[in-house]
Amino acid sequence: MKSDREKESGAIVSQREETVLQRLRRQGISRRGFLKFCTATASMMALPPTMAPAIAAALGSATRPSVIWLSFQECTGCTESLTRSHLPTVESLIFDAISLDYHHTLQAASGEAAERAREEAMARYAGEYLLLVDGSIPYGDEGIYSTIAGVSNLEMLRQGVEGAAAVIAIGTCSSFGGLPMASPNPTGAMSVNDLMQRGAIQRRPLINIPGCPPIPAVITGVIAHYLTFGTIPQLDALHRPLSFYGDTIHDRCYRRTYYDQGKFADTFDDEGARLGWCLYKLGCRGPTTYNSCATLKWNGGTSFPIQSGHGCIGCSEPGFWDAGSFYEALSMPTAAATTATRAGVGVGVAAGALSAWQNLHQRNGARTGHQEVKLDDLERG
Amino acid sequence: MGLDTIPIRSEVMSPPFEQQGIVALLQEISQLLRQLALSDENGVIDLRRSPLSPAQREALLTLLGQGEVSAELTVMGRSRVEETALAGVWWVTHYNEEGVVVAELLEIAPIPQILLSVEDELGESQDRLQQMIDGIINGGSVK
Amino acid sequence: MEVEALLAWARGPGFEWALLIMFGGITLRLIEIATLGRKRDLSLPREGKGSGWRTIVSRFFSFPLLATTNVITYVAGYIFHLGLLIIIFFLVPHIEVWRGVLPFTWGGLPTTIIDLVTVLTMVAMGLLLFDRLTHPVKRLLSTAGDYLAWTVTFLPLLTGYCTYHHLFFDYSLLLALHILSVELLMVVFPFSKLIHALTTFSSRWFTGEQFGHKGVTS
Amino acid sequence: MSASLKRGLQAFDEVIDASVASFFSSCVHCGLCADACLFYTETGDPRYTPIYKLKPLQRYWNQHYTLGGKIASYLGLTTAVDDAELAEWQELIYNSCTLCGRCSMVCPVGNDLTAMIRKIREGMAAAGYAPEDLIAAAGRAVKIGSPMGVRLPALKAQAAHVEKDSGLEIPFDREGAEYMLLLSSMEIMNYPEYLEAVARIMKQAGKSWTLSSEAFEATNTGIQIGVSDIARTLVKRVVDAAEKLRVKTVISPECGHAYTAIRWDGPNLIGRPYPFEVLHILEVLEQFRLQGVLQLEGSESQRLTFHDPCQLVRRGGVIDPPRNLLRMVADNFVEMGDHGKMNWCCGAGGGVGANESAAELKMQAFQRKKRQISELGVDAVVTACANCRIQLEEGLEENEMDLPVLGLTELLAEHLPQREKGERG
Repeated sequence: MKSDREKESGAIVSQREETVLQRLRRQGISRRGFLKFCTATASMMALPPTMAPAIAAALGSATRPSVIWLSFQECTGCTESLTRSHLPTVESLIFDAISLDYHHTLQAASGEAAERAREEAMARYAGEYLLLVDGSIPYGDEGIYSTIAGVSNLEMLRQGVEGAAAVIAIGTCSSFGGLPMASPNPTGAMSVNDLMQRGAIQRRPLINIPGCPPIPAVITGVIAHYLTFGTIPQLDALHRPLSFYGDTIHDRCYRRTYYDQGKFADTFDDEGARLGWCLYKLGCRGPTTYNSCATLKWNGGTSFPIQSGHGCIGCSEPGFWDAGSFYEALSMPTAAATTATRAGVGVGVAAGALSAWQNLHQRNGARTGHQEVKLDDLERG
Repeated sequence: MGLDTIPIRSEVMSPPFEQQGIVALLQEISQLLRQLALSDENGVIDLRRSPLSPAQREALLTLLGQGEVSAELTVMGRSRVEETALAGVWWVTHYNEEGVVVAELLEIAPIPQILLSVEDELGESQDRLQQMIDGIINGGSVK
Repeated sequence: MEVEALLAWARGPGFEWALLIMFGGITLRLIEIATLGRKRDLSLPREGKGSGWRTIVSRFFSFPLLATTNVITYVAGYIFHLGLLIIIFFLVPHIEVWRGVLPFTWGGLPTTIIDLVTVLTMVAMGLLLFDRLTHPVKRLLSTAGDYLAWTVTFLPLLTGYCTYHHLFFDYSLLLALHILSVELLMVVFPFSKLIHALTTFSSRWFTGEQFGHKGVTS
Repeated sequence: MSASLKRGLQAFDEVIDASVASFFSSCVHCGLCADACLFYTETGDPRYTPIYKLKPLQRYWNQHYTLGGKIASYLGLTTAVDDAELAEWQELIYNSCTLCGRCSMVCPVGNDLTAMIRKIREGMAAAGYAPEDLIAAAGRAVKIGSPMGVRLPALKAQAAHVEKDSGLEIPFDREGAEYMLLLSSMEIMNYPEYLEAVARIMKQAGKSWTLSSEAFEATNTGIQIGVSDIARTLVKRVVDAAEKLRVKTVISPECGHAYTAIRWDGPNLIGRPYPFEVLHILEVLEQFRLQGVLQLEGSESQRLTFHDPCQLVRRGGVIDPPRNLLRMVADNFVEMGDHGKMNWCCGAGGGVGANESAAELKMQAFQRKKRQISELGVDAVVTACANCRIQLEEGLEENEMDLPVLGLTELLAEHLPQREKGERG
């Protein structure tokens, strides 16, 4: 990436025309190395391992696409997630295989030079570049809550989307709004998809890679897919790549057997917790969270939250900040049960009193107004 | 305070329990072996996509056993290829340069792909060897 | 996004409304019943052989009293009631719901057992519906209310089963539908024959006291 | 003022109480009460399902005593109970229910269906949908003193006959007697042996007793037809006579509904507890047995069974006495299936026997009892209710089963030591 940062715009062109394979070979990577790389890539992309040769073939001829990364209302956690992944890794090789033309945290250039680099890349590769977005976009009050170089996030995104071949929303904020959108959402934050839906920006093929942060291998995996096949991967209704978000954490969790057996940890320090039983009761969001943490894991495949004894908090799901406590079981109502029950009883007492008053009026009226039934009264007149 | 004083331990699962979880995997291996015998088609199982608990992984290793061949590659980090006690079933682990596992596979093949030398390379080897020979004949030593 | 919003609504405001309507309805119904009162029996009671409390318990075991032509009603009826009881009170996620509204909690059963019970319960309810549609007595007695009560009782079972097995939709939507179906049940409960879950106790008590007054255990 | 829908519905209002509301709220339409009702089991007609017979009252309650029903009525979503419906239901409420109470015993949610049939009859009668025969019987009861039209002179003649036959005194209007005996007109007309049997037992036991010339009839048509006002008039006669004679105990005769009427309904009808006790004749005899003043000799070798009158067992609580008494004289007593509080009705109680329009249905219903009896292979059937006895006799005859039907009191009297016969009291 250092080379990307320091390169002149002329160098971009010559390097872009190199295929990924050529570039890797130039770095002294052998055929076995390349095969290993493709195998790892397939594994990461959740493709059948037999696809490795296809990846090899595709990467052998793919050229490096230009990538522009825009950051809005975000915490840089997504970038951290990516750069803290173990360098040099297979993921970093993928990153090497793209031309990252603008990323205001990573690039060396700053100020107007940086903005110029972005504008140049947008102009040169109009209709071809990949647009990566992290952070949500403030939409309230015409987007004045966040600006870069005097340009509002909304406007910068609008310009960026226009010439993009596809948009990848990195992280929960850009995918679903995330923390900035949590109630009461003072900036009127929105996700990229929200803005496309309401026509505030143009529609482009959109891939959401939610997660707070997303798994680095998923980011690179999606890019690898784009490089390999030149298309965006198969998505679900929330624009998430099915290969990474097709199953819930719960489905793929190694503790699932305990759930089925009814063995649960009741507190974080009880016997069940020590024995590694299911964390459902402690608020685990595994059952409603679609992500690959349980299989790809974190920190270079070391572990993931559940493995370290904490339930999933569902960070890659829409609205997760506003979905109630992370420490109450998923089935537990978030409702104010006592208040509602009391209110119900109150309403019931009032309605019951009214109805009962009428009932007694009718019944007792009939009893006091009773006219003795005599023999002659048994025949109809 | 050392790590060992923290009262955390993994539950030792009874063998039947942990083995239940890997029956499906064993059946897949069996199926791929049959396919290899019938059609010479290699099969691969990506172990990282199977949600195995550490205990289940141990059980799988123990069940498959240790075969006669093992190979170590040094290519973009280490890679280990080990034959299991079942001929034709190979346990392949790729590490990156930092020693982190980047892929773990069960390969069902006469010999794993990564060990094979292919035609391109054979030609290349031949060329390089010819260069060596030419160098010696044309005088001087070869570096 | 809509699914998450639906789930959040079901767990929050939806549940609140359902609780409000259910408890409002129950309170209303019980007040309507209780305020009608009952005249004191002036006849000299026989020395106690039975009482209302005894009948409340004994009618849970009314099965052996009849050489019945109505096997389905008895057998499927028992299975379905017991099944509902087990599912509602012994599935761990359900216990968590109770923990959310009650000051105490208790242990659950393995989910696979609950799963089996759910299947049995649904089969029993299927049989009961079939019986209601075909048995001359039940067909004559049945009203729209009976089919409504059946439906709102069956839906939580069906959606719960689908949620556990991830059938048809994704988990969040199924969970939302499941919770909503329970809320529908809660709303319908006080205004349908489902209120018998509570009034059966008062009915048995009234009858038990009346029979007991005459020295007859009922 | 004549009967009308308005008066009927007003009567519905009067009878609705917390138990009715609870019962109707609890019903889940499971249909199990049908299994308990012999009119359903013997005909297979689902309309005879007990809860179905209550439909007009249930609908009336729902429309007027539940908020949901009131709203539905206001919105015009329900149809009101009308004359056509009550006319259609008359047969279900009067002809196919003997108030036997069996359904109340099996209802899983615990509904006392029989009590509600009794209540719905109040409205049916007030609306003018009581059967002609019951109205006529009620007329005779009120005007003549007995539903069968038995007047005091007829009773006196029977008494004289018994006195002559047995040499025992039949006391009338004896103030301060311990017991006041009530009779049913059926006993006076069809089973005069009963009076003689009681006289002889009393003699042996050494108890003082009397008949009242003002209130000798125990049956209460008001209860059967479902008019509390008439029932009260009839009960009041007995209470007045018993209070006038200052008796300790009033003895209800071998009749089912007469017992429930005077023993259980009476105090509630007149609005106060009695200053005297009411016992069924079998309870009195059981007391005599326990006191050792009922001495019997000899025994019946024939195979006997006992038919429990519903109003005595299920609705009355007199379950053990007949068995204890029968065992004193019967070597070969066998119980019928479902005996005691779960007995099957004979098919003629609750006014059905007096209702000519139910004659055919009543015999259909009797098939259950007929099967029960023939399964047992007995030589005779004993019972303790004149109404049951007539139904049993008629039914057995119609089914060509040649079996005697005996009154328990008479059977016991036959085993009094012979030497006492002929002595003057």
